[in-house]
Amino acid sequence: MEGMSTIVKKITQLVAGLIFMYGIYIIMHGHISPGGGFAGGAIVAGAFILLILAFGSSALNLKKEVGGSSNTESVAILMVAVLALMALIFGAKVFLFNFLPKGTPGELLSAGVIPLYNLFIGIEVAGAILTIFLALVIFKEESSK
Amino acid sequence: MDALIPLFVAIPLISAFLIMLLSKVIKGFHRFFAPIALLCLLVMAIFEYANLGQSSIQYAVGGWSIENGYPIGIFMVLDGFSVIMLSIINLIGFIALIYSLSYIRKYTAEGNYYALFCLIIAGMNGVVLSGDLFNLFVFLEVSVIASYALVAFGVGKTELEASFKYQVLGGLASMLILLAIGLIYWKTKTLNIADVRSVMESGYSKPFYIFVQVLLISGFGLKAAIIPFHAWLPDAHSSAPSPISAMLSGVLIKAVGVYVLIRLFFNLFVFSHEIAVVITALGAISMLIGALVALMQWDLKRMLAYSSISQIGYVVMAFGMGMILIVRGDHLPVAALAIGGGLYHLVNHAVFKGLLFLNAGALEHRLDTRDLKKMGGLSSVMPITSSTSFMASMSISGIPPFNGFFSKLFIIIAAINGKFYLLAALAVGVSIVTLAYFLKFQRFAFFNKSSDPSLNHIKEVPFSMSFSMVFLALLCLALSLLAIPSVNEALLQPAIDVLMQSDLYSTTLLGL
Amino acid sequence: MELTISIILGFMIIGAIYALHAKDLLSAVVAMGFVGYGLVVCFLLLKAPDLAIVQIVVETITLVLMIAVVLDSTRDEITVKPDRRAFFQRIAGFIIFAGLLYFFVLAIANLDPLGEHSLRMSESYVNGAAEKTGSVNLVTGVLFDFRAFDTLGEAVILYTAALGVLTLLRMKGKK
Amino acid sequence: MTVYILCFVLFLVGLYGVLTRRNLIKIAISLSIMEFSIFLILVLIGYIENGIAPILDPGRADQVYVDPLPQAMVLTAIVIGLATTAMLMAIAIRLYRKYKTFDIREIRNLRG
Repeated sequence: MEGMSTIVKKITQLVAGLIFMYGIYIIMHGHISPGGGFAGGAIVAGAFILLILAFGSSALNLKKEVGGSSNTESVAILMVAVLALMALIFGAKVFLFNFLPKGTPGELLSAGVIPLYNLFIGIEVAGAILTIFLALVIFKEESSK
Repeated sequence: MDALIPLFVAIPLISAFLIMLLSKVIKGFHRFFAPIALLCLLVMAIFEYANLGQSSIQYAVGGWSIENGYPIGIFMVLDGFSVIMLSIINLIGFIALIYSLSYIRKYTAEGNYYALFCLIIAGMNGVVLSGDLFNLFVFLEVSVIASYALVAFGVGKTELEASFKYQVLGGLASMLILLAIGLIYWKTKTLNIADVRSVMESGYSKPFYIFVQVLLISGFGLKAAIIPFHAWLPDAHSSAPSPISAMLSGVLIKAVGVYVLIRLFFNLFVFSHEIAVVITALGAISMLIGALVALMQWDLKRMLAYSSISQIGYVVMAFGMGMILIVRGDHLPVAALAIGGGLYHLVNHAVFKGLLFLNAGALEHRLDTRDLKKMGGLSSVMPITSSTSFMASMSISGIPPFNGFFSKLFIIIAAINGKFYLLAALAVGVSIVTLAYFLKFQRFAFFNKSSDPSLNHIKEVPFSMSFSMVFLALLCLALSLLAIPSVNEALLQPAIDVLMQSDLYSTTLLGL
Repeated sequence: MELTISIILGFMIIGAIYALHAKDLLSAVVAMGFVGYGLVVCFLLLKAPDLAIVQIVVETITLVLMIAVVLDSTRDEITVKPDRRAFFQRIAGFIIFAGLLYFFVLAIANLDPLGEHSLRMSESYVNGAAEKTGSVNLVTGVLFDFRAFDTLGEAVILYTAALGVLTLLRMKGKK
Repeated sequence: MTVYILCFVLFLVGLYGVLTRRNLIKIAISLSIMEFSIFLILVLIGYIENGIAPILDPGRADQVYVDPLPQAMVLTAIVIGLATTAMLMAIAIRLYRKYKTFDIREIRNLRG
């Protein structure tokens, strides 16, 4: 899949970083402002998709990319499952219990386990959407060959 | 034991993620990790079944149980009925996984197969254990989306088209279910099944009730492939790899379709006569039409798929009769017999339909064809496959020493005592038609003199496939012990009590 | 409030009907995008900012996926001349849908109208939520603490979908 | 009441599309349209008159908040919709590569 015109490439260089940072902001502020793991992860995936669309997929070795994003996705959701099972050991020994201290609401480090869940689910959603997009791009390239 | 219940969902999930991570790194990691995970799930299920007895366990996930009188968290409920489903899911899942150790070698991307297999098991365990409506919908989606991918695992033309039709109708059913859940939340302001029932009991408007129940019947009827909604099943089950169609036909349409239909209509809604008659009629129609269409099929797996529709019709009809008798209020022991018969046939059908699909897979593995006309005289060449499929065919068509006979007997006796003479005659007739098309299968596949000589130097299937087939065949015999009243009392009675006194489900939770 | 949402819904219905009858597939996909973004505006009006963010991003990604599929395909559709039989089918379909709509109106006749929603289960999600979960955003509190099991299932669904797409789009199925 | 009726009309448009369209992409589009209408019904159920968005505002003490539970349900359902659409698109592009058409009846005849 070849890239787009230089104007689109130039704007993407400027904008992709900002979109990525905005996605991280949405993930990490999930328990204070609207947003959270799902929204932020999708925005981060949007930043990557924008880069691939603008600069074309010939630049990167797609097979390695899709393997990488599928592995990050598996690691992230494995961490979510580990956090859920850690709740069986700490706190009230119940599955998915919020065992970290809750802190003062409104602070960045405040809602116990929730920011960690937000972070890992954000990475997982970003990895999943990226895997889906890369799988589609790989299939289109290989079947047209 | 309380701490085990969330593990039923956590263990298959973690094994799926580990398989995906490590199957490329460690050669053959998935071939030894997945059976271990499913074996310990099976042991946990048997352990739960052994010491549950009459009680029922409510597990408050996340530590949020009852607050000012209303259950606010998500509850995982393990009672007599769901423990039976749990054992079937993990048993047939473990056997199908052992079978696919050697069957799946001829497909690529084995790691994905085992990960998706664990995800189906996790989804079904989540559905069977959940006591919350929306949580049930989420885990239903997990198992169904994993089964979409597995139906089209060997990405051939027919598999893709079958999977597309399955996905569209599955998505349609999920939308109907989500709409019904939204309306129930709108009326009762709560999602907990027991809490919804206590709100529903305090009065409801008739049209709302009928509308939501029709939505749920069509939504879960699509998942359980009851007649008017069965269009996807023959294509999906015949083009899927055989261990997957054994899982789909044996367990998925039961755990995700019939179980939820029964749980909602017995424990969530207050009984009403019209809906009970509608369910019985749907069961009877799908029993009849499924058997008649199966008679005309020449593709082995399509014939087995249509026979699944017909046997599911038996189960739904039995539960429908139970509901009618409970609504009428007279001779409740006959209603208990009908529900017991339905449950017993549900368990039996999971075992012998799973075995039949494994046999079809063994034939396909060696002959690369599913057409009965091209087979013949295989009994001498493939002894294990032919003997196990003979036992399975005899038990599905209800020949005495096998388990099918006793469960159909219960249903027919309940029909006669409950004065449903038409249904009793229909059940007997369909049983005869079932015997007919299974004899056709036996004759053409195993005992006919085959035309082309290449058939007689075919080897028997490898050990892992024959082991699972022999295990299920022995189980067909062992399950006929369930007909003995004392054994029946211990194993099936808790489930029958849960369904008979349907308010018992909500009082135990709210009275917590 | 109800009027504005009804107007937006009217446009969405028109967009949906156009999406189904569009000659060109690409314009059908764009019409679906229009309906999706109309939904974003409704969410903002109904005081659901979380959903507006998620819907706008998910809708954009769905459009990217659909256009990636549709772009290099034959975008003209095999149009069938509507003969008499199709005309009767359309009338029958219309009658059935009118009946469904009538039963729907009957079913929701005496439920709470828009705006007068009384809380029961979610009462304890709102009162004292800051102490229980520590999260100021109530929706995240419900999603990640009160009903965290749903969100675990949700992440697994997206993981299954990614795994399914990887499985479906591999080049060779059988060895 | 009119809003709910319009939502159900949108649902019926989607249902009509799923049952009658022959094009794979249009079936996927009508399935998404059905999902949109159900999301809207769920959020409309949870709306409370002059309630504010469910973000706790310590400044204003007695504040009516909109019901967060339907919003959590819809957030989950939106991502389920994305998952199902991605799977449908994967199969649609694969069928297109094999049969050079998106028409489901054409595919059935070619399958033979």
